[in-house]
Amino acid sequence: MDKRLSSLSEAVTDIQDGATVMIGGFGGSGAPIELIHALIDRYLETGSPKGLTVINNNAGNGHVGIAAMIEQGMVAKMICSFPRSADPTVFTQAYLAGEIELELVPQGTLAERIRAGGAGIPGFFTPTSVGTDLAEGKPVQQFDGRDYVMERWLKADHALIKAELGDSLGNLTYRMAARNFSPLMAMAAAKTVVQVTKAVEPGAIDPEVIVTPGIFVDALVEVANPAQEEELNRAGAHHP
Amino acid sequence: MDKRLSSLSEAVTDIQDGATVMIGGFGGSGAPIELIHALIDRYLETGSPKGLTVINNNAGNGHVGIAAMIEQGMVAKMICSFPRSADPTVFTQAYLAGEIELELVPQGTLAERIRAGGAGIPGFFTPTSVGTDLAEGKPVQQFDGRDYVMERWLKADHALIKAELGDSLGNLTYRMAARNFSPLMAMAAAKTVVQVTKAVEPGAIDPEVIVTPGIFVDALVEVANPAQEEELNRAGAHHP
Amino acid sequence: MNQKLSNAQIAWRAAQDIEDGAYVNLGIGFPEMVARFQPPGREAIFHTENGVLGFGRAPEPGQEDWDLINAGKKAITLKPGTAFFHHADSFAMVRGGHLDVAILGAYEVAETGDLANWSTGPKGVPAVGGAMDLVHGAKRVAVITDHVTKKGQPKLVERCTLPLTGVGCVTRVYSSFAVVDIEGGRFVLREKLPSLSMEELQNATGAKLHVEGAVGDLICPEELADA
Amino acid sequence: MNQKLSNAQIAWRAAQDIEDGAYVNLGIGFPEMVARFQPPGREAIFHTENGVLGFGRAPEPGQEDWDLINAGKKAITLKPGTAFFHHADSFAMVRGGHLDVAILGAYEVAETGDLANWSTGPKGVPAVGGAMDLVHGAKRVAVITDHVTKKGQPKLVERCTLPLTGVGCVTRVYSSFAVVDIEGGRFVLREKLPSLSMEELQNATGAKLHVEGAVGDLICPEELADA
Repeated sequence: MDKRLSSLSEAVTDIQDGATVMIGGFGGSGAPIELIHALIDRYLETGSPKGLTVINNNAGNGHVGIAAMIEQGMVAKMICSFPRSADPTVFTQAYLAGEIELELVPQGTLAERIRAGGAGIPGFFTPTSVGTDLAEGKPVQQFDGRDYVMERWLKADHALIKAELGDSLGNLTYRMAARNFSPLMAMAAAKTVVQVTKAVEPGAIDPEVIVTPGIFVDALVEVANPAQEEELNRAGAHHP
Repeated sequence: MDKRLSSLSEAVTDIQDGATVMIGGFGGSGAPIELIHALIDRYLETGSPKGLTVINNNAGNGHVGIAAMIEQGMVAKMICSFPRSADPTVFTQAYLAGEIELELVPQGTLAERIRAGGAGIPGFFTPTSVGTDLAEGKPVQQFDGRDYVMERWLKADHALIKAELGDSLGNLTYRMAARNFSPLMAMAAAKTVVQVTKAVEPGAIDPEVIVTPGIFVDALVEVANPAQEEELNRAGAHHP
Repeated sequence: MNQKLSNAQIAWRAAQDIEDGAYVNLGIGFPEMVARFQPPGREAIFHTENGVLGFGRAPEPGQEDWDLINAGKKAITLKPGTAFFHHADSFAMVRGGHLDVAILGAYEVAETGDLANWSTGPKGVPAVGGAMDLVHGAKRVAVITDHVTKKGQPKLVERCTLPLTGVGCVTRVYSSFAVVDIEGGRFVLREKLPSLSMEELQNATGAKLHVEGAVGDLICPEELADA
Repeated sequence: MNQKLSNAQIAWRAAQDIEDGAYVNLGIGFPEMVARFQPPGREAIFHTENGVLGFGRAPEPGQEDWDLINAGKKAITLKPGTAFFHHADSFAMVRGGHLDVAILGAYEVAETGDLANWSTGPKGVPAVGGAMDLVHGAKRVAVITDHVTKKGQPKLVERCTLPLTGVGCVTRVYSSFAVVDIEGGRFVLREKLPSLSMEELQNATGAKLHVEGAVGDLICPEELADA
């Protein structure tokens, strides 16, 4: 069994219109730019996929990555904690024009909901957001005299993430703070596709340092020298 | 700030009568034998601590470690998933004589309850045990047409665990399958004390491979060449 | 009716249904034997709930490292691609539906798919381990078992009498006499020992065996008969 | 009443209350400044919710590695003992009560301890980040803020008018005029600028300031006045 794919286009070919897609990254760290851009390229060629629900901490920055997906009109809804950034004009304009839906989720609740999706936990209780607008309509229950909000798991049809090393079984490591949501999203998506900076053979990664075991990964493609979103934006890049 | 202690006796000195103590390990792998034996030695000298609630996957094996704690009469209650083993006579006799209480928890639920304790999640839903005796008295709720049982977090006053490397800030790595419950228990206890096989300076462990960040650790003590419970039992060891 | 498959033959038969690249958890004890019989050209990836994925075979006696064990506390070995993780991640794999197959032992299996395999009743010390998690987590839950108890009583029954491990969770039983699927609350016979008549097999079974289409011959390697 | 502490002075004052070895999360923006003013001999360990504990100072311009950033998306550096982890573990630290202190900015703080700091109302794009998790996780939640808005309106109020971040969560406010504790649903004044009279301070505050025992002089390093 070898989970390696030979091209980026192959990696994003089965994402359907209306799919829910988790995309790794916190700001630019961990953003799988090449996978996202391959998906945009497919959309520009074929008109699909569109009407996507995208789950990410943010809502894109500048004119690359998720911002470029929104700019092309591929995204119907964002689920995120912080849709502001240094240059969030693409999301902001679409949102204020009513062209994109927003589900705002506190960051820790977002992380835990994704983990719950991957771990088979359909609901859990958190103190986060109790008594605030973001708890509206959610069940509240008391434990040991304190109020907690019940939150539901988040799952996705696909996850697109970026990792550092990946072996052919799908075992992954990450690079510094680029880890963020990616190990959770790998657990929570029906199909997880990874761009790895270096593809290696099984055994090349010490079993003690694997962060995402291969069971959570469906396919991976090597992208050596990946673009860093922050650097692209500082250079004023656009995609396409 | 340096979390290193100089002696095992110092490491177990503040565990009180009636305390709840999480003890790492799955069978013999990861069992912090030297910490447990230091606690037994304190009990034999001072009569304390007794009436303990111990949380571990098992209920001891042979006449060392947790089995020796039970044999000395220090344990009022075990919370575990699998109190059978190759030589579980100590627990079995105490249990059948009504001298020790047992809370039996499915293994995955036990792990998740401990993680929930560490993560500030007072309750969560799991499909595990639905329709069985172990779900008796627990709330059942339906999500998407399927029944789930609500389980509560588990916390402890103390955790005693074993790790491989530990720096003075409390950052830890583990050794192979000896990892098991220990990273979770470190999160869920008010005070976590670790026996590390090798104590190192901050920076000696690659930040990418730290399994337990130091925030979850209160104190650590170096025990070079720790005993392995399985090997002790195969040699017929007793403590004291 | 003294002819029956050996445990090794039952394990061999169960192994034939495991696909290349499948993620598999084998219950402690008898089910562990399934790992020995992977068909040539296929490689399953074995999960043990104490935090190891993709481990290798048992070590040679004397070569054990007791920090490297499986859920049955038996020594295992590394192989290229093995990964370690903690117990919460391990049961995220189980509960989250990431395992393709779990193969477990049974005291009783009901035609409803209910399984009893953790407690023989109020006497003695109860122990459940990860069985209750596995039956609700893996995509496919199969049982390997003798068809009858040592006293000759059926283990495939209408309703379990012992405490349940899970409700409606088992979809296939590999027994010493037959391969039986559980579909729509019924036992459906897929294969049986050629030497057993339908009547003999039904008499050894505690609930009706339905036949839909052909019943295959359950034939296992002879050399495993004494294993 | 044009005398007030600079942001740097407020941050300096807040830093004086952070103990050696404390685990601290600083909100994005102004609160990040607190890290610059650790008293000599003390070393706090800073947590950023995007998965880094024990990180170092900002890198020199041009030395940034954009995979190594804080929650405000600013570049940070490693130091001995830094650890990386994923977002669920990061918020386990937050929600699980493992942080000693969180220091956040505020639009409004009420005498009840309620905090509003994430939304200025229905206009524009809302963004919450980790603030709602932090206010219910850290053992101590403190606010640093100007005492009044740019228009001179009090930010310390009886009841918040803006959407809440958390209910009854703040226990101390470091403002440009004073240090105020929140105890039993009341503002209790601990320190104030010596140049301000009690009346002036009360007039700039939207709820009653209680005095219990001595009120200290709020004195910060002069050299930070223009920072």
